[in-house]
Amino acid sequence: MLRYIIRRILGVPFLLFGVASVAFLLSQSTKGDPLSALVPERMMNNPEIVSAVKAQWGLDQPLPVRYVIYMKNLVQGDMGTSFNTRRPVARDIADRLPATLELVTAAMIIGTTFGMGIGLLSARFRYSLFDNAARGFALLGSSLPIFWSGLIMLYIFSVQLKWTPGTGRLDARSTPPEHITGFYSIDSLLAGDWALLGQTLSHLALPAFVLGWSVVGIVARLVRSSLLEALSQDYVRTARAKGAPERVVLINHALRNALIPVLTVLGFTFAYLITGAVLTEAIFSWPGIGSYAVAAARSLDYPAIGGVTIVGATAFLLANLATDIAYAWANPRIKVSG
Amino acid sequence: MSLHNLTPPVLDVRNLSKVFPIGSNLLGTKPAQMLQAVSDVSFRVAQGETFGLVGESGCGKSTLGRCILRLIDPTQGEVLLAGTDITHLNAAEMRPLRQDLQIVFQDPMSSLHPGMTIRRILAEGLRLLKLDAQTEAARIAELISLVQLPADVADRYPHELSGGQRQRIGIARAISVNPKVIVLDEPVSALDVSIQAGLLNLLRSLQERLNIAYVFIAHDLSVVRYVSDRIGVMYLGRIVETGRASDLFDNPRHPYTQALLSAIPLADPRAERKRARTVLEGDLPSPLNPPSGCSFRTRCPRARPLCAAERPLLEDTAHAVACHFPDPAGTEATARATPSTLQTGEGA
Amino acid sequence: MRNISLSKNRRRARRTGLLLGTVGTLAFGSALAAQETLVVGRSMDVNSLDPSRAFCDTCQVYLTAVYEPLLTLGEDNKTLVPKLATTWENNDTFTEFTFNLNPDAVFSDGSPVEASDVVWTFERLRNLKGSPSFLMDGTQSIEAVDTHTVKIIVEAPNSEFLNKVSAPYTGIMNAEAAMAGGALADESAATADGAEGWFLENSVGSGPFVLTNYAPEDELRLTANSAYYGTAPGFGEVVITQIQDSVSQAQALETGSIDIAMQIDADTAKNMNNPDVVTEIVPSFNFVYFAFMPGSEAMKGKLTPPVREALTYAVDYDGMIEFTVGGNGNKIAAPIPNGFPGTANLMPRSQDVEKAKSMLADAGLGDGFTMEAVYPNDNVYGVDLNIMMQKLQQDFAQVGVDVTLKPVTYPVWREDMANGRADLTAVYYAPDYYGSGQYAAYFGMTEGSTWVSRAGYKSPETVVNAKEGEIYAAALAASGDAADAKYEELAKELMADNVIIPLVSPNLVLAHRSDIQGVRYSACCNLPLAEISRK
Amino acid sequence: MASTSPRARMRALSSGRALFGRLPLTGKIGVLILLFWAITVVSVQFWPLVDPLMMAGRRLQPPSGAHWLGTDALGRDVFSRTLHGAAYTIPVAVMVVVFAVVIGSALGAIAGYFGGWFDAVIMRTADVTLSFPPILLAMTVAAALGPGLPNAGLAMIIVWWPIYARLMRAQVLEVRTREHVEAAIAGGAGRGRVLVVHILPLCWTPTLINATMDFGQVALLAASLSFIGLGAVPPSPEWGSMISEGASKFYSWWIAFGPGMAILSVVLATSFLGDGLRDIFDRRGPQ
Amino acid sequence: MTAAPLLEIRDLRAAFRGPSGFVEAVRGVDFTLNAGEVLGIVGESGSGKSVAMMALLQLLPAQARVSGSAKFKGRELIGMPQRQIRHILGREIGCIFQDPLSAFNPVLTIGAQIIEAIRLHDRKISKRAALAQTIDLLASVSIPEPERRAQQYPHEFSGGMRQRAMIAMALANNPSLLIADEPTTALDVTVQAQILDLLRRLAQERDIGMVLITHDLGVVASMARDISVMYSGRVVETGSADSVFYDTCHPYTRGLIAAMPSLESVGTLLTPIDGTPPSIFDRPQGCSFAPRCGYALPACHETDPELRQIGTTRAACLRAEEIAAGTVRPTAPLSESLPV
Repeated sequence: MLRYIIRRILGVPFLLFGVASVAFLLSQSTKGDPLSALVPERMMNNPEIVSAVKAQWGLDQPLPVRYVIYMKNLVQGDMGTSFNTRRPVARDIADRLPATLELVTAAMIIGTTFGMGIGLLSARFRYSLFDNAARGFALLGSSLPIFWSGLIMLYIFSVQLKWTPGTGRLDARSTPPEHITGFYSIDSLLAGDWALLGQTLSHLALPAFVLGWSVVGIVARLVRSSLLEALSQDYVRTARAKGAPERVVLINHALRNALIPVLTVLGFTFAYLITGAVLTEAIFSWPGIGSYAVAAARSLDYPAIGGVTIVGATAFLLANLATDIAYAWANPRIKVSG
Repeated sequence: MSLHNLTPPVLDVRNLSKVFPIGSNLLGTKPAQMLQAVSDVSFRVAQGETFGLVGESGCGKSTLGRCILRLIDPTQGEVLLAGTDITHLNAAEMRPLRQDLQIVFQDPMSSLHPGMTIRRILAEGLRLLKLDAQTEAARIAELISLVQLPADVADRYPHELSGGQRQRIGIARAISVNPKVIVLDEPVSALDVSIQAGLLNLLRSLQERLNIAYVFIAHDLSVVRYVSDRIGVMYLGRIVETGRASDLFDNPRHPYTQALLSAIPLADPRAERKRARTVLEGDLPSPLNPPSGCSFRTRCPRARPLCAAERPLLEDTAHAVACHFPDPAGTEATARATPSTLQTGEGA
Repeated sequence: MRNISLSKNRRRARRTGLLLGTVGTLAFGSALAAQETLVVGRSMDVNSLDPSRAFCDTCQVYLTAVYEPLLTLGEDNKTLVPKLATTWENNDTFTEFTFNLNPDAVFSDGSPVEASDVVWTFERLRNLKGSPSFLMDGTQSIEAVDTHTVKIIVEAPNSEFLNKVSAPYTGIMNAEAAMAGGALADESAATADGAEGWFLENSVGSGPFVLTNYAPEDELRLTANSAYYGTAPGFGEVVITQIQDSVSQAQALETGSIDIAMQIDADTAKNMNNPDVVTEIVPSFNFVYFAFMPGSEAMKGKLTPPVREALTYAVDYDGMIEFTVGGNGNKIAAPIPNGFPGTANLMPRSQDVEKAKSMLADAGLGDGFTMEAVYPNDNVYGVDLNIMMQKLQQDFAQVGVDVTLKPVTYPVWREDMANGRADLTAVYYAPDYYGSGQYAAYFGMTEGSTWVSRAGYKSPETVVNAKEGEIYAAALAASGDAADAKYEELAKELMADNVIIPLVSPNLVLAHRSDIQGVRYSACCNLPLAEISRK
Repeated sequence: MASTSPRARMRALSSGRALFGRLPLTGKIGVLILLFWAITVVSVQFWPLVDPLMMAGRRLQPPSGAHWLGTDALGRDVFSRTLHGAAYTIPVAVMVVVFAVVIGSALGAIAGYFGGWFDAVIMRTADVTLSFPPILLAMTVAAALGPGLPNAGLAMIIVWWPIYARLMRAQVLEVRTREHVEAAIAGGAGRGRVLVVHILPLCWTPTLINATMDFGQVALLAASLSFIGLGAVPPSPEWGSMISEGASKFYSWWIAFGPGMAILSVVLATSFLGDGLRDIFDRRGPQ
Repeated sequence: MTAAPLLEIRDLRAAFRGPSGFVEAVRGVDFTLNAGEVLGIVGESGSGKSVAMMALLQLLPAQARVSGSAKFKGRELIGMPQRQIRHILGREIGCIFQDPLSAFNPVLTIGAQIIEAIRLHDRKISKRAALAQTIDLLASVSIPEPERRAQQYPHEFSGGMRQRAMIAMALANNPSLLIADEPTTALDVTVQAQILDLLRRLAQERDIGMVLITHDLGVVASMARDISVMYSGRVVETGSADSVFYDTCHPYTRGLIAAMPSLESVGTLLTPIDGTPPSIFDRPQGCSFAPRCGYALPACHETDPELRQIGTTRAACLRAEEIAAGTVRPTAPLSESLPV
């Protein structure tokens, strides 16, 4: 397994190369002339301006040359300049990525905690009222279109009940904490600013819950089924034959084994969350790369599209890699063997 | 039954070896380890004869069986079917020859296509013969009665049959094309004792009627003895002892064969109580990292320095053994009652 | 009107102060305000924060707060009032303009605003060939007469030039500071200027605010300019925060997390009944229109002037206002905003389905035909273009014309426009400054204009109206009522073209917390932030 | 052999019914919901509903006897639009799943069975495709091709095929080691026949279960793309774009309610059915 | 021994929920085991031999219905509350299962699992002491390098080694009863010999009573003092090993012995038992062996015979006496076509 992981790690650059190439080709093949995003409307018929802009943005080069330049720049961390924001894409992403990561992490925590709790309890009390209700709740989360559930939640909790603040990461009046990790929650904690921490968390709560809810079902379903599977295994019978009380059987024996397959879906869950984050950010005006991606896709800002795609794919790859490593770590059966 | 030196063998396995690459290195260019599953195995089987291959799990006997059928390509050596070397034939060239060479598998459930009726399963096998529909139907009916099943199983699915019945279908499929040789890979080990006997009897009667040569692979010596004319005992990919069944059982020469025989529990309490028991120490070594010299030396009560240094070769005699210090052939007394050379377990 | 004195301006400011209470309270109020933040919620459409490149509604708000033009538009949305220029003059033929700068004016770094800065700024605007560069079209020379006097000569009479220099895009930059940031003003600017990124982090104006932070599609943060020479703004800090849609803005306003919501649509406004929120609905100078593209491949020979006219009768103008903005808008006749010069006596179009049918029948198109509408997939000024076009689709269907809708992104739309790929389109227009001339330049069917090349594509003769150029030139050479008359003549020609068909001038919802005052809608500058304060 | 085919057909029919009978209650509900939508898709144009594209009453009216789910910003009947919407979302989801399954499974099966460079090329392509978060890839593709439901569908096929390729490949690799496959080879069956007759028929269950569940997810993604303006174009009453319209008329909650519930019902139904199928097939096991 | 037997089972029944109501997998079995003795239970798959043992240890799924009596050292196990039986399981009764790979928790080391077994019943013992005890236990079952082995995971052990570890774990608290459920079925024959040897030795050394469940007549022949043969949920023949093997009077036991190929049986045909064991869902009326029985009379298809003392064994067969006396010969079973 160690060998497998090393090979996976060695494979990452190749995958990234493929990802970057696909991202480049896709973004270059977008319909619509990139010039129209760059040249003012009234100057479109001015050949002097048009050629100047082409030269400035490298659009006068043939595609293969542009590809080589793009890849070269990419290696140096330069993803080009966004048509929309007129800033380096890398910088836009660096500014926005922490917001998305904070949201996704919070959602992941909510999703896995609820998912595991529900899965555990519904396996323990199988076919009970709790089991059915909890699974229903979990299933609802992954079946509701997030862009609708988000709106409903916002309406109920923010507009009607006023339990949570509105959209955004912070009240506009507040200044973000000093940038250390980019996670406002952690940064405000590090700064010891409790009020700001509270505000951060209250802003985070609703989008993270809406997003997290969408994976509760996946996690709960898997925990429940792998726990039930584990409970039917011989080693559980052995544990009972040793005189182990039910709690020990469930936690020490069944859960430890059941969590191994659960680990494998965390990577998948992450993909699910990224998808959800794109929509959640759009609804909650969350300044992350999801809303950035939507804006980029809408306006055919292809340096930005390429950049976001590469970063998203990298994050996704790393998440999968982490999952594999965690899986190997948790499962002694594959730790040693090749 | 001493036909084997007189008539040309219908199956002649010569120096067959199979190496499996395991895993691969970091770049995926070379395998990380080589597993020597079968090493330099030779034996011959005459028409109508049963050659039993016996050994414990992991000794390579099933791999050997699959190599003979070219379900796996052997790494080295040759398999001659009625004089034709089939080791180097391609799939298309092999196809007509498959009619002569059939196999019965251990697990009667997984060896039958679960989505096909028995009729279709048998018809699949009969495709080689290219029969017309009517002949085919008649042949299927005949096969079913040959394996002593009621005619109505033809339209059932495998999961609707019992284990013994399924294995009979496996046998019917194998004999359907009138093969010269059938490899039986643990054909009864998944079945209960009461069912096993019926199948063993069936196999014997079919052999008598159809004059088929069997290569009978099993881990159960009693079963192998029951059906085999000659037997090869395998240990870690090699045949360590081979000979006529009676010779081998009455006068085992290799310490491993002796230990195997001694380990079989007898369904006879009085005999059991009297029995001197040889209990081997330790476990089977990993085939990935076999011991030097004689592969049995790590568990052998007779092992001496020579055994580690040099691999004993299999003798070229009727009752051959690959051991530096074998018991002599034909001296029953030494084989059965030399507790001094073996570690003896306490009798009950 | 042209010679408003400085003292008059000061008096006005004082009057405002008195209105608020005593001068003392004002001082106290601003001391408090210095720590206070005004939060404005809007969907930001910033394309640039470089005054010579920026071209957007948010840009107008930003530039107005951070940079000061020579003149600005008064609260009546008609009168030009002094800003950096305390007085100004022009010759009778409207070809020479002289501006006298306020000697007290300083940039945010404390350096004085001088004539050279004005010259540099205007030359850069002209040479950069950015979106707002058209404001400098036709300038022959821009020169500093002395430290505080600038003289500009234009090639042809232009009675609107003064209005142009009231546009926020003409805000004066601190030339030295901008050059340090990489800005160029000379001929090479169009290709060599590299300051666009720098302007996203720095501001070099003399306005009441300075830029402190800009995070694209997130927030735009301004703080009061400590070196400001004029009246301190009502708030020490202003944040424009990104809130995408009308409903979210309304919600943020209701919860108090923002003070002003700029893009609440009328339907949403109706549903807000929070005592802490004030909504005021005012007519705007924005309008949404659809346009025929007779030059497109599919429409060749089909969209003749009578057919276009016929189709204008098919449109349910009243219904359009009802469906797009819930009745909160006004009909508009010509593509010139109601209230701009020349629009006073115009009669908006009205529906007449029977007439449309008979005219189409006369043109041999009684059985109808099919058109493809390509338009930006957007929601502007409370008008969802998708809804508007669906309504248009329904209206045209009544006369047998089948419209296929193809909402696209802006770049695709512009590309399709430039290549004659649409038969029909829909967009919007908001004024860049107060004056009807911009509409003549943009919508006029004069050879080589934007809309001639779009609507006419490769056969401009289908749309060109030579009279319009002449009328426009005459209008620029005139002033006052004479100019108004010319613009009216022009407007009628534009209507007769039946190429640009304005549908709705949506009302604007000014929505803010009830403790906020000074919120107004400006024809040049959108929302003047400096005038806003807390009660 | 001829005698078996009508019998087999009978068996298939009765097994379809038997399958339904073995589904848990939720699975049966799922089937009924999907059946309802399937019927809706093919027959909705004959139903006595008001035209979903034309205004039917005053705009933004809350639900009433005349308009069960109210009217939207153009005065169109939301109930009628929701039902008609099925004819947009569901066929797209069906097409995407069918194409992804067919393309992915075919490539995966060939890759798994024959191995070699073809396997390497297919699986590396799949790896790269799977490295993209699905929505980002779909968005990029949809942006490249331009909006419209067919393009969104194409984008989703590109996103989805590798999942089935992997699934089928793994399954083929597993099944090809089974003894009945060896028996077929021993019986002289050629490679193609082994793959098609002896391997593939045993590989479809995980694909079927996955496809069932994915059907709902595809419908969701299609709606998501429409929601962000890269899917269906107006005036088509696609559910995602209807919710998008509803989002901008938030206080008129009923505009989004119909399509929201419709998507929910489809996704729930496919989850129910997928879970039910998994229960049946996974528990049966080998014996 | 005059004291109460170690384990006394009377009329034990275990039923599972089937598609149509409960079906009995164990249909009233009686066993008696004295301390220090080995009872062999022989039967083919589905005969209910394992279910019977799991039933009395309350290790069957919760839905299973168990009735009858099972007295362990005079204490009734059937119906004993979970809380109490927990103190008996693993402390006074040890269990060994068929497949030692699946019977060990794959994610815990062997040492941890044995330590758990010790500490579950001795709360006071320190971890260190429990580890020392574990190492001693592993050494006592002849596992080389017990210190290192204790740190390893089950998959790192060979099959024989795992079963030794399983035995060590079962013996951790010095139980007086060991239940070994097919302890050697998954093992190779040479390893089987090792394990049987070990069990034999340990049982003797520690004076443990053992129930040995197996399908292999050879295994019980060498190990058990008493043997019970089970068929279709019932005991059909029981007695001392010798009497069951040599004075066999139930046709099923006879059939089993005759069907077993032995090293001596060369040249003679094996005698199979026709047909297949009945499914628990579909038991024939009367004696459930009757359809496969060569001795069956019409009466056999009507009444299910009780166990009776026939000579030295007890058998449940109407014709046991005749069969024991050898006065009847088997005929073909009554059912013409095989049940499918």
